[in-house]
Amino acid sequence: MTVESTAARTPRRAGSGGKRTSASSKSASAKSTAADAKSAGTKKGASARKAGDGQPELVQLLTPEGERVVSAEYDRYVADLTPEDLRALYRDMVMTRRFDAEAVTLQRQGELGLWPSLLGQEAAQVGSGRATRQDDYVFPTYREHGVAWCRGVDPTLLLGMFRGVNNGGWDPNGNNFHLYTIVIGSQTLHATGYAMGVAKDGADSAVVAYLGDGATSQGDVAEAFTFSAVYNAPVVFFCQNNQWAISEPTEKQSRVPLYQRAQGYGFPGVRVDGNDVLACLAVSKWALERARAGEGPALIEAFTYRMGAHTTSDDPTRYRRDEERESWEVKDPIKRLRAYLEAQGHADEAFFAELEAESETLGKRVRDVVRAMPDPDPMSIFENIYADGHALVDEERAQFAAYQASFADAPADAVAGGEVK
Amino acid sequence: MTVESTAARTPRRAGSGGKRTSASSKSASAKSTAADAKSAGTKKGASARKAGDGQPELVQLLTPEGERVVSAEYDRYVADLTPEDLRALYRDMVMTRRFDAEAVTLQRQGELGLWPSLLGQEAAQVGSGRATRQDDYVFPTYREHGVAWCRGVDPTLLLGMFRGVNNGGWDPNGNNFHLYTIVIGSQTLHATGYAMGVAKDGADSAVVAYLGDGATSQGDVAEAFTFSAVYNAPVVFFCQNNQWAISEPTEKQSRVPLYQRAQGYGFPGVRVDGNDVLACLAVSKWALERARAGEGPALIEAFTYRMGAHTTSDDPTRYRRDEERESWEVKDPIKRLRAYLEAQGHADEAFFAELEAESETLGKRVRDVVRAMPDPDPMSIFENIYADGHALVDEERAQFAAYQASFADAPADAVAGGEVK
Amino acid sequence: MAVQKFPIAKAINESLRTALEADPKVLVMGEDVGKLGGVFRVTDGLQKDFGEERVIDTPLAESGIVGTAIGLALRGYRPVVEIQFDGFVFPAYDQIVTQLAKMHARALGKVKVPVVIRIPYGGGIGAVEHHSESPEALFAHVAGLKVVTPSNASDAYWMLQQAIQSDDPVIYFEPKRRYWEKGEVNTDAIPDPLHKARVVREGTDATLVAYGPMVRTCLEAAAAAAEEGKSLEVVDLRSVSPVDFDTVQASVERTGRLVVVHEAPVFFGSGAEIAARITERSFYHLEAPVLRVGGFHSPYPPARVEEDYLPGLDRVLDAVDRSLAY
Amino acid sequence: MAVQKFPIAKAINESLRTALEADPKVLVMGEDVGKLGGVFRVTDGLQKDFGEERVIDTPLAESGIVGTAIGLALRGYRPVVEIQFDGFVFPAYDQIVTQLAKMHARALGKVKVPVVIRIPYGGGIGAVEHHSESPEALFAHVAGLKVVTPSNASDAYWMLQQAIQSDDPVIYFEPKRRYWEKGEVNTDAIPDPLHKARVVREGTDATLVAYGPMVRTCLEAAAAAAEEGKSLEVVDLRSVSPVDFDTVQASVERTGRLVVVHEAPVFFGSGAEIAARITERSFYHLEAPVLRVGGFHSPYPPARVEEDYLPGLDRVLDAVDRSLAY
Ligand SMILES: Cc1ncc(C[n+]2csc(CCOP(=O)(O)OP(=O)(O)O)c2C)c(N)n1
Ligand SMILES: Cc1ncc(C[n+]2csc(CCOP(=O)(O)OP(=O)(O)O)c2C)c(N)n1
Ligand SMILES: [Mg+2]
Ligand SMILES: [Mg+2]
Repeated sequence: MTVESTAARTPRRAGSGGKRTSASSKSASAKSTAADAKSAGTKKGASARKAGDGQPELVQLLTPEGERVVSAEYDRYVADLTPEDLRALYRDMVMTRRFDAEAVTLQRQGELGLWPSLLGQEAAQVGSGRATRQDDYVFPTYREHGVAWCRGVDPTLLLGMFRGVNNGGWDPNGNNFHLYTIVIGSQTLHATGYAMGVAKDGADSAVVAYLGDGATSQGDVAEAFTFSAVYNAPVVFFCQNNQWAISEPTEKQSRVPLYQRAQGYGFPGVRVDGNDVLACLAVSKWALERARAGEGPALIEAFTYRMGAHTTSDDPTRYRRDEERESWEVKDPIKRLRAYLEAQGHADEAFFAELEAESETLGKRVRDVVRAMPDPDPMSIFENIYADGHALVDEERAQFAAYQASFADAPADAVAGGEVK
Repeated sequence: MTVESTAARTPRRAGSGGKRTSASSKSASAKSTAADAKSAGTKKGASARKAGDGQPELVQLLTPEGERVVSAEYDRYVADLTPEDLRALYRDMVMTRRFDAEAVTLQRQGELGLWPSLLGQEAAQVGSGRATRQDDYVFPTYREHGVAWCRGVDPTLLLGMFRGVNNGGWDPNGNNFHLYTIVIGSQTLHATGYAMGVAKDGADSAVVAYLGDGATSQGDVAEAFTFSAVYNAPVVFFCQNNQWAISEPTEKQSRVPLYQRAQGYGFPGVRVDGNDVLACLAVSKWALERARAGEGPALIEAFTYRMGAHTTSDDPTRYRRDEERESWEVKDPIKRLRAYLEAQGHADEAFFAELEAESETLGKRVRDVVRAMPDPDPMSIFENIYADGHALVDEERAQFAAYQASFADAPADAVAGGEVK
Repeated sequence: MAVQKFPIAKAINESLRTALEADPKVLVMGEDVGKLGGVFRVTDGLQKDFGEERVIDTPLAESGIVGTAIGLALRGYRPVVEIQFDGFVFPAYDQIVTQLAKMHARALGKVKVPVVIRIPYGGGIGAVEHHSESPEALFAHVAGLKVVTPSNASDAYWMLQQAIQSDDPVIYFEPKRRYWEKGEVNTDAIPDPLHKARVVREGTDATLVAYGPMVRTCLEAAAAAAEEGKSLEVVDLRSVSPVDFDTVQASVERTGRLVVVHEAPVFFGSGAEIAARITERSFYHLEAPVLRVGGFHSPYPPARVEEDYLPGLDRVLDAVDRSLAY
Repeated sequence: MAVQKFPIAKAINESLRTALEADPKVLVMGEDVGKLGGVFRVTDGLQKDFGEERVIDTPLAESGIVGTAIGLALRGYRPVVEIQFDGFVFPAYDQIVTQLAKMHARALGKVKVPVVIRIPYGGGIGAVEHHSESPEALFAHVAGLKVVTPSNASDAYWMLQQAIQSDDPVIYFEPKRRYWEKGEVNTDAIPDPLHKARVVREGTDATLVAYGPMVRTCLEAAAAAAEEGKSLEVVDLRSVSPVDFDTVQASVERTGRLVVVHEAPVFFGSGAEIAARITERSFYHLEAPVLRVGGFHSPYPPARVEEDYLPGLDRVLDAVDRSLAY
């Protein structure tokens, strides 16, 4: 699929009521230019599959039916996976999905204020997350629960910010997993800067910056592409194209496939089947190894689907059809690997049953921990604003403490007003 | 030239003291990816020339020696140029250069606070400027004196902001030439929005957004690319790559040629010889016609050179070699067209002599007008801040007027202090 | 039907609808404003009725939204831009401060840039970070912008009409935690001027000045104070730039005392400007220094402690008591 | 040689050099800071001596500069970022306000982000638009940032040392029109704390508070006033966040009168915060309202009228006279 014909699929001017020629009847002159861009930046190989519907090729190692596809280019990155490794990947996805489902339930029960579900994106997250080394550093968005899991972050820590007890509840340096970042795209610059530091240190770690399809429109992401290319920083931009940015489909962000963005900045972009954990693992390993070897940044577009709502506050029925979701059900990342494991005889019923039980245990633990999570002390408002202190914060802390104390001293009926506010 | 090999020319990690493989010994895997991007987005044709030194092809219709190069693709855009038209283009460049030189002199004499010279960029500006139609709209940076000339803006109006008597001294709607914009890149979004409006109106005008090589790093420019592509807006991004952003060479902004940026956003990018007025005219016409025809945005990279300092405040000897400048002398845009005019017998000595005189007249007029330009009334500080007024401005205006009046009332010796401030 | 009861969110929706109907140059643009109708449903149904050319889902890029809105305004359109939440306006801050605010002056009045930027703001909705901030001071300091914020449905409707009709850029802050509070809207009324403050409760002992979400809080405080025998006057400021100092001054010169209340941090907040100017204007009338109640010098805290951070009835009355103690 | 006479620009250069020498984690980054040595030559010679890995010419993208500096800080570096001119900090505003300022708190103290942002600011140099602004209030309002500004060479040297050593983000505003004013720098001295204000001239009739470029203006005003028999105390604030209110209060309680002077617009400016807080602290000591002298509510005007816009000796003394008239 060429750049041009993708654009032609969605003529924007048509609806404008103007007297222009529509985008589909372009002049030969334009054509000759854009046609050169044909599949530029695509990774080709036996494993490259059409995603259907005129979409460009994507790297795939496991079909939706769970059949292993041979890839001259990427097989090497998964060649040493043992059956145990494969089961571990499966376990990661199942545990992540179970955790996510529990969080959705907890939100419904009022224990969390909000939850952004990763349902459907388990393969993209586990594949890329498991490709990282311990010394690598990860900069997530707010949806990377599966990556957090792979990095070894206790999942219950992820819930604090969505319960409203903190704005980020884990030590980023504990697992080299940065805090969730809500301001779209801004973490890609932090990742790039961190990677510049890695390079300065002469270390051979790499950095992964996660971002969504919507995020690709933010100026910060473009600047991250520029800085990473200019400084040849060891950073991998892992874009989960889950087709939606809240209610906006990807066409509202770009008229060409997102992975193609990279080439104009001077580094490779690859589209991978985001529901294929093996392909995501392989492509991520390829990109991370490049980065370690001093070859600079890469962009991975994991083509996947947000099976749930944007967050628990969202109502996707307002903007998308059920059939779309259904068409992605058959591509489910977990089913796919299970089919493969079973076909290969790599896992038996006992394994699946045990995993089921283990995931239930996780669900229960998450439930228990969240329900027991205490509200923060109001005085914590004044903590950690500055590392070296700030006179005004000290003053306001003292004033607030005195104010709070004034209620404790007051007779009971005077306190009543305190509950009204 | 492929994307990859351009990048390989300038390995960034080499200097980092790290233990990485340098960028020039990349793995085959990366190669296979980036190689697909080979010359993507380049306009090819008989007119495409190597710019030398491993640079990619660029569109050229007139060699530095003034020889006309045949171009299957672009000749049509200059086919109807009469000898008179060619002389007019020549005149535009000479007058622009003369004006610019006068401004530099006026700055040296203290009549202007600052001047950003366009020396060397006359062809890029006149070629693109003359490609526009009257109903088109132009969004310049702060260096588009040649474009202003082509749009019919009285050049003396450009000097006000550099003299410090205003922040923009012409009516943007007078010639559909927006005010100079100093915050790098921000005008590209205004141009895109304006173009979106043109499309909404169903008009067939187009918009040109000028920008520099340095500007391509700004997030705003990337967002302009995104918006223009998504809405298929009739805007042409005309980037004058004059090789320098103050002291920084283009490699500090990108490791691949700038025109390639466009393809990742889904529209064509072309590199043109920015010192060849015919080529600039032709490529601009091509892009403008596309835009008018509803085919959306295009990026033109006019490969040129900033022959002077960044501005009169700058000292380029601190960061670049004289030889570089000298190597561009031979590519001078005016000499080149003169050679062609003479060889073709399109212009005689009388023409050149007359033009010389005319340009001197312009120089004198500029001098006279600038020297006579009055300082603004201090009360003008309070004007035009709001279209509908603002109570605080009214209050401050009144207070300031009273304050000013207090000096007028005071005895002479008390006023003396007023001069100290 | 001229008089209807609307929640604030619906009043804004109606106001947008009225503007879209009245003037083909009015556009609504922002993230998710189209099919979804915005994350608060404020633009619900507008794209369906006015089409994608008038109600525009934009790419996820705030600088791009405001920057292209400027260009559209230069072409003669009147874009009404939505920023999804207060904390997401900052990527657009450069376009707002260096371009939108200054372009009319830069052009010596030759161009107008009538862009309205709607921003749901303030806390109290139990949200995650960046969704509860009150950045109005960061816009009021900047010449060329006007900053307004309604506190009730009628103002929500009318002030947005006026903001859209204004030839100046207007930042229109919407008190998101009051979105569902209902009030009467008379679409035939002749509204107060956009930048006029309004005495919403008369009183004699002290003046409370508030705007947006804090007006209701102050009215509740005044009601509670009345039970204690204190008579508080409440002024709804409505406009943060310009500030209607005359109305505030007149009130303060009646009551002798002033407490300014806002959710935004006190340090360098609106209260500072009001305190400084009213103290200058009414120096001999003030029985006590102007006191300020607002957010602390801290990031907006996690939801579970936001009630401690936000000015509530008690903190307002505590300040009133301190004022009366002078 | 411990004591030397340097212009402010050179004192900053020396301070950067000292920091680069002392700590291999210190980096200098920005547009044109390398070979060119910055448009004001403040970083002159540093890249030559410390190499391109420590003194980094960045792409032309302020958000990228600050955003990558944050990442570098998370990796253990201490980046000192240069924004070329005051008016060009706004593309980085989002990274500064939503990321840099809040990251330490967001991480419950588990990470530190010691980024210094150097910004040459203020007017009086005859420049074109965007090159003469004073945006300090827009940073002081934001918790998580510290905002300082030296007025002389010694402070320029030492306050930058302290800013770099601080584990907090510090916005370091450089009074660009004073870059070439010389002063003694004792590199062996024990400096005042970074956020401490300093009485730079003692007086009894009124207090002038200023910072950065306006300190000299106020000292000149005080000298002129002395000739008229008025004794003015001048306080160099040095830090705009936090503000050393104790020192200001002590001075005001001695003199009974306060005039705050800054180049930034008065409306929502530093003067408002100082006036509000000092009025609250010293209500019974003030003989007159705190008066403010500063920029108007207008874009920074064209250079040929900037002298009318900028607070000068006369406008300061006019305010002093008005204060004394109470
Ligand atoms: C700067 C900014 N603008 C707007 C938002 C509100 N918002 C939160 S998520 C989101 C959509 C993000 O879409 P995408 O990048 O595709 O990520 P996804 O949610 O699909 O994982 C938006 C608009 C935000 N968080 N930050
Ligand atoms: C946002 C912003 N940052 C920094 C500057 C200072 N500045 C003015 S011109 C310039 C270099 C621009 O280079 P380029 O885009 O190549 O245009 P040229 O000057 O070469 O025409 C810089 C950094 C600015 N004007 N705006
Ligand atoms: Mg998405
Ligand atoms: Mg340039």
